Amino acid sequence: MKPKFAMYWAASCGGCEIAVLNTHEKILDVDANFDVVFWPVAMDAKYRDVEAMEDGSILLTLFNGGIRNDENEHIAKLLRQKSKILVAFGSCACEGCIPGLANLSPVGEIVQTAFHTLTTDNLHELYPRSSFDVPEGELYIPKLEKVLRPLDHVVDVDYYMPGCPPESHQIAAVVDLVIKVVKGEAELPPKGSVIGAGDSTVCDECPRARNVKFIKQFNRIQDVAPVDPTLCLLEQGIPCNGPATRSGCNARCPNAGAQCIGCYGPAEGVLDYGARLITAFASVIDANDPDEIEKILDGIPDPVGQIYRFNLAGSLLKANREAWKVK
Amino acid sequence: MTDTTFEPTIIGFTCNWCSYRAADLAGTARMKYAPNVRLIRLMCSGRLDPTFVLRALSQGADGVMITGCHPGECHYIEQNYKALRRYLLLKRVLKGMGIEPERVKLVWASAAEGAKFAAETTAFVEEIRKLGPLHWRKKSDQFSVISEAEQKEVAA
Amino acid sequence: MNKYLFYPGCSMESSAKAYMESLNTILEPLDLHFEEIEDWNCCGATEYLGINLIPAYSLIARNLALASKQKNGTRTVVAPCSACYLNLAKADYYMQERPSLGEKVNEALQAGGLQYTPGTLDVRHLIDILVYDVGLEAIRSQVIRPLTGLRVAPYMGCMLPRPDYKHRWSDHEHPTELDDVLRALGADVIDYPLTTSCCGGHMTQIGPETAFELIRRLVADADERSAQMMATVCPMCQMNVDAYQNEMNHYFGTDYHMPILFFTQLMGLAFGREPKELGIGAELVSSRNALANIGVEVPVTQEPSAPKKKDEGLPMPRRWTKHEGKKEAVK
Amino acid sequence: MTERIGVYVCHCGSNIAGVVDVVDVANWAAEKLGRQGVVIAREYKFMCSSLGQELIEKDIKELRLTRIVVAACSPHLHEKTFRIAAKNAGLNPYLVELASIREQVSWVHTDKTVATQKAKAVVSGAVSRVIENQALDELKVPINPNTLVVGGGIAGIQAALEIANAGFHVYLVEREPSIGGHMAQFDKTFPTLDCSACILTPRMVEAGTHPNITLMTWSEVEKVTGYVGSFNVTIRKKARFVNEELCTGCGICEEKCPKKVIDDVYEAGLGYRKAVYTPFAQAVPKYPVMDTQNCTYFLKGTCKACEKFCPTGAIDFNQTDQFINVEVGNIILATGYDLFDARKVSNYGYGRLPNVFTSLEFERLSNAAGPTNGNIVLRDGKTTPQSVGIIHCVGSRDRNFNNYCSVICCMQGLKFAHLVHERTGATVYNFYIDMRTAYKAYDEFYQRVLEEGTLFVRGKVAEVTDAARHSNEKGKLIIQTEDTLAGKQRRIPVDMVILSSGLQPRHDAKEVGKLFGISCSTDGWFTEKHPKLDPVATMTEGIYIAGCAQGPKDIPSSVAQGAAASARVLDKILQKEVALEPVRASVDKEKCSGCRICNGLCPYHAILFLEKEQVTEINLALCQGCGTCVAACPAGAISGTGFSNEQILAQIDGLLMENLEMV
Repeated sequence: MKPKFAMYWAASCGGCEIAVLNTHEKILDVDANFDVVFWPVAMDAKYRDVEAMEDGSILLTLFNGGIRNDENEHIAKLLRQKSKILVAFGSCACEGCIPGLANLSPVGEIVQTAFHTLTTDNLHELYPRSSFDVPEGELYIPKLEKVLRPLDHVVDVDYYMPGCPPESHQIAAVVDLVIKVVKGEAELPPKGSVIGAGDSTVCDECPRARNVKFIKQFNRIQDVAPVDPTLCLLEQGIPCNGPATRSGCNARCPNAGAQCIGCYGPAEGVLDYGARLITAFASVIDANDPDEIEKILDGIPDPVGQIYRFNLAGSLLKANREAWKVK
Repeated sequence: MTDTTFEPTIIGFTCNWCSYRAADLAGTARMKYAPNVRLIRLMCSGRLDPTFVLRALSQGADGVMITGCHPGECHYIEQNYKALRRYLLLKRVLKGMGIEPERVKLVWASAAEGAKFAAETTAFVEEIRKLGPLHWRKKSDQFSVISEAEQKEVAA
Repeated sequence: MNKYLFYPGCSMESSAKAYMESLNTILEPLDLHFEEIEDWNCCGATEYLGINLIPAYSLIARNLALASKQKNGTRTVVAPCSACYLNLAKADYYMQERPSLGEKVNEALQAGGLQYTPGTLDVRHLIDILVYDVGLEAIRSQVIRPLTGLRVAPYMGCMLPRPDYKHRWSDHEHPTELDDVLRALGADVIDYPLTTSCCGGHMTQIGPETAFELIRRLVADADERSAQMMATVCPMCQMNVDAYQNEMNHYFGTDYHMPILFFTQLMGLAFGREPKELGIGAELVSSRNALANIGVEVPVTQEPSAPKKKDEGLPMPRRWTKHEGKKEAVK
Repeated sequence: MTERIGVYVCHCGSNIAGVVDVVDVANWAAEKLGRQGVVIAREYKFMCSSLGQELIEKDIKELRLTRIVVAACSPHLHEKTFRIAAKNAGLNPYLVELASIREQVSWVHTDKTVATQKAKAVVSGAVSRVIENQALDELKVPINPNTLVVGGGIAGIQAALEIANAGFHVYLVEREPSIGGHMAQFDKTFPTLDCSACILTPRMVEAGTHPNITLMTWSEVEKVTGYVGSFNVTIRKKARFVNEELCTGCGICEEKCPKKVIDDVYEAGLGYRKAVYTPFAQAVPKYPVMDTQNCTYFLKGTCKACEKFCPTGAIDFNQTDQFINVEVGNIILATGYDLFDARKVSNYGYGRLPNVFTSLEFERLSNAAGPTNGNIVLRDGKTTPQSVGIIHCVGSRDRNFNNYCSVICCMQGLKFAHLVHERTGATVYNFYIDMRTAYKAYDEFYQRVLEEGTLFVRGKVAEVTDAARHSNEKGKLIIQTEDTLAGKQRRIPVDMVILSSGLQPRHDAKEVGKLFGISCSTDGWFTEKHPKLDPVATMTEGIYIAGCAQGPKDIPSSVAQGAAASARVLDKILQKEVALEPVRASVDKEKCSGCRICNGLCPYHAILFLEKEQVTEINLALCQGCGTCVAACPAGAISGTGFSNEQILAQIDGLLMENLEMV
């Protein structure tokens, strides 16, 4: 009997699922080696079918998306119970990713924005309700939680696979590894490890030339003309998150002429990703006068968005204070 | 609205060469100051990793005081300027996270300025007292699900 | 950058009319554009700050508020009067330095729908603009009648260089800006150690004996160094040295005749204007003889005679003077 | 492995126990911190006593303790004591942590409950931290026995001679053409009034001829790399345009040179020298230098009178600057001071009023070898003054200029008063704020000058002017001052004014400090390691300071500091190797991505970028352990011993332990 495989999509965009399909023929290896028991986006399955499974009967679960509502939380706990290896798959599950940026706003504001904005006519002031009675019975909509949480804030996670989404070649490598483990040809890395990524940072894989940096002005990349295609972007005053971001993507963005935005998360052993970028950007500022420093910092208009774009929910503070404060 | 019974907890980071010695001097001179600050000795304000501040705030500190040698007087020549740069960016980040930037304060105090250290500490405690508790750790309500009624209430 | 907001101050319309007239003649040649602050009010002069701070600062700050509203592509306010300059600069400085004062002043301004953020304007004195914006070279290039042979004592007065909030002057004690301008006009500028000594200020009104001594020192030293005249940048200095010189002479039994003109009057002369256009001849201690040295003829003007007092009360005894007192004591 | 931690709470007599309930703290630690690994918590009257130390040593052995927390006074006082105790018991000394509950708790708080609570928090923080402490070994580096002394004034000469006499080699580098420094300009020295040149020149000659001293004048240090024990120093030997091998120092070139130049350095602007010159007759070395700014040949391409007349053909117009590399183990900086520019105090009229002189000008005036052969005369060069005013504290103790006391000015002013009195018989006034004549035989000198009839006016001089108010003031300089003893304003007319100008750090002290990796105080003097207990060492191992570079001081103190610095150097040399505090940063090359963000952060140049491997590396011996790079590394690849992230984060958590909701 083939080992069982599951994949779930919580609060995320679905890009991770596409990335899995992007492994091309490697997907066939998954099918050949695993019995796919639960993968809502790819096949029909009912939660109750999973609930009925024996604990620990699923060998590998790739869980993508953060925990935003009580349904996400329920399935996370359920899959934890049923799986031997639970992988936080992709940036959302690892550290919140873009959906985590909603942690900068209280839930009320989020609902308000979604259901009552300039572009949304909500003539009858209708807002989602968690339950609603219809003739056929009671309808149920998951309830929002105060903030979005990464998977490991809710359940114990075995491995982390960062990236938004994880690079397909990395997924393929991980699939290969698990198949080998199943065949007894390899051993699993220690629990809690980050898999499918490097140990260093994006700069390690970035081909751009680097020197000692003295920055007198930060600029958005679109305001720098021309951008030197061979020189470190940070050195050109463009806030590039590469120095603090885990390697593994082959420096895809800097290679394409754009700055790294940090989707692979912090490097090994780092407690707070944003703190690393605060100190990285501050360290290259070439000024001692407080006013001059402030002026240079004005070049980073949205510091939180800049340094926590993918990591807010997984950061030490996790969310904006206002988001916590909701009664 | 200030909570009169609120006693802030503050973590202070001090430079081994100046402000930690200023604190020692305040002690030797028996100067009294507010007991709310708990000090951590670093070799230099340049050692201050923003992570330390974020950790302190997320672990229940209501404020963080960073002290270093006066500009131009750093024992490591110029590292306090590096602390200053980080501090200014960190404050912007804290503001973005909804934390009053005044909760983190950078104070220059030389080894001879025991009185200044004591006065700044007491003043900072009062500033934080005015701001009220940070309450980052009230775990009880951190992750609760928003009820339907609340959802309506906040939306309205 | 030759456009400025202009705060004339009360003197320029009355006692220092000659300063205003002569200033107007040099603006065009130096390509300066002064835009008067609309509805400006008195700066409180030297007295008011000593009486009640908040109203005094509010009085001054009203002008700053008006100026910052009017800001017309420039943030520089020019004051030709040293007292006005000092008051405006002082208000700007202390409103910033002591936020609580700034708040109170703004609260007062609020009543008139005005507001001023300290630091938004740059308050400067006329001579600062001439030396550091226009430049000595530009001044020199306009000289068509050099003042060669005119020995002038450059008298800056005490309010201009101190306390120098923004480090504008070459030196607090012995600033050389006025010397430089006069030298650029070709004048023979003497080393005048009392250049920043006090003229007595409003002591002429409340304690004339003190002021007389201060005026005497100024005039006596200029005379000692064979200056033919003094030149100043301040209406109050000009008035005290000019209008009280006679009384001072009487008080000490001396006979000094030291004319004092505004530096702008000398600039006008050097730029080829006629004494009449520059208000020369209106001074009480006539500069006629001094200017004759450089071939300038000052027309005799009908000096407005002092309005006769009506004989209403009882006659006053003559004022006591130190000079008289001494004589009597000897007898 | 779980740690076994011992906690020791000191009473410090009643210093701690008077305010903190030490028994409660110890009991609490034993009970509540047990799960962190605390196996024993004791309180004791004086932990630092030998009995207290023995207690710890015994526990380490018997209870197999692996970590120690001592809650007592500041670590700056007794950290070493307890580390040694741990070492004696076989525990690595760096596994000991001090929690300061005296300076930071009992001495600064009064409420017992609150103080005890805080003491618990501090202990908790120390316990959490000590778990993360690592056993560290001191770094040992060998010491190169050669020494570099920068600055050939009296302090530098003294330092160089001491080391050279002890048998070790010294490179003595001086910026000017001759050694001697300011002392060579003086006429007499206070309070003994012995001739400055008479006591200095033998020392200069000794330094110039000592087999263990390589003298390099007209030279400046260009670059310093390396660290204590092995510095590599690049010295720029400026072109003299005189071949030292051939020059005999006969002085014919100077005699024949047609160009006269005002000598701003040695003669303080009061005399002349030639374009090719030795600054003074007793100069060491005797070789002249060419002043290319003023030499007619360099300006116009013709003249070469010196070359024509030189009997040995030593003039060489093609000479260029040379760069010399030397290896040294220690460096002494004795770079001296600049005189405060008295023109800044414009109300004293220096530079405007001819007969106002600075102290250095007066030294030259009164010096028999000076421009007037020692005749004290007015600027006209001939008139002897009838009355002289000496103003103290010019530029010192003045918020407008320098806040500090320049130390020497009072004694210098008294010396001037004596000299004027002795040589001219003039009436002398001294205007002082406070008379500071501390040190041996100084006050006696003051008494002597008093008895000689010098007049003293206590008050800050407001102005020196030539604007006379009365006939007796005409043609004089009038000193306007407040006489605080008489309680009135005075105007004192004199013929000559001498400004006892203060001392200032060298104009380039900041850059020099940066070059050698040491810091300056806000005033600009080099910062000593400890103002009282270590006044000649600096924060940078192997770099010492002596003389006025450290702060204003007189000749005896400069000499003493020169000797003290050399003693410190000799101590290092004789030890042959030096142990460095193991607080250092290091790079995990696997994690380093070579982003180079840290590269510009180190003032000690300890961070090196390996181009080939594209990673950064830290030189352990150069690293001073400030930790800035550790905090800056965006990849978390740099870690620091002694103050690691783990230690600090654990301490934060410990200090904020939930059950410690303070007060």
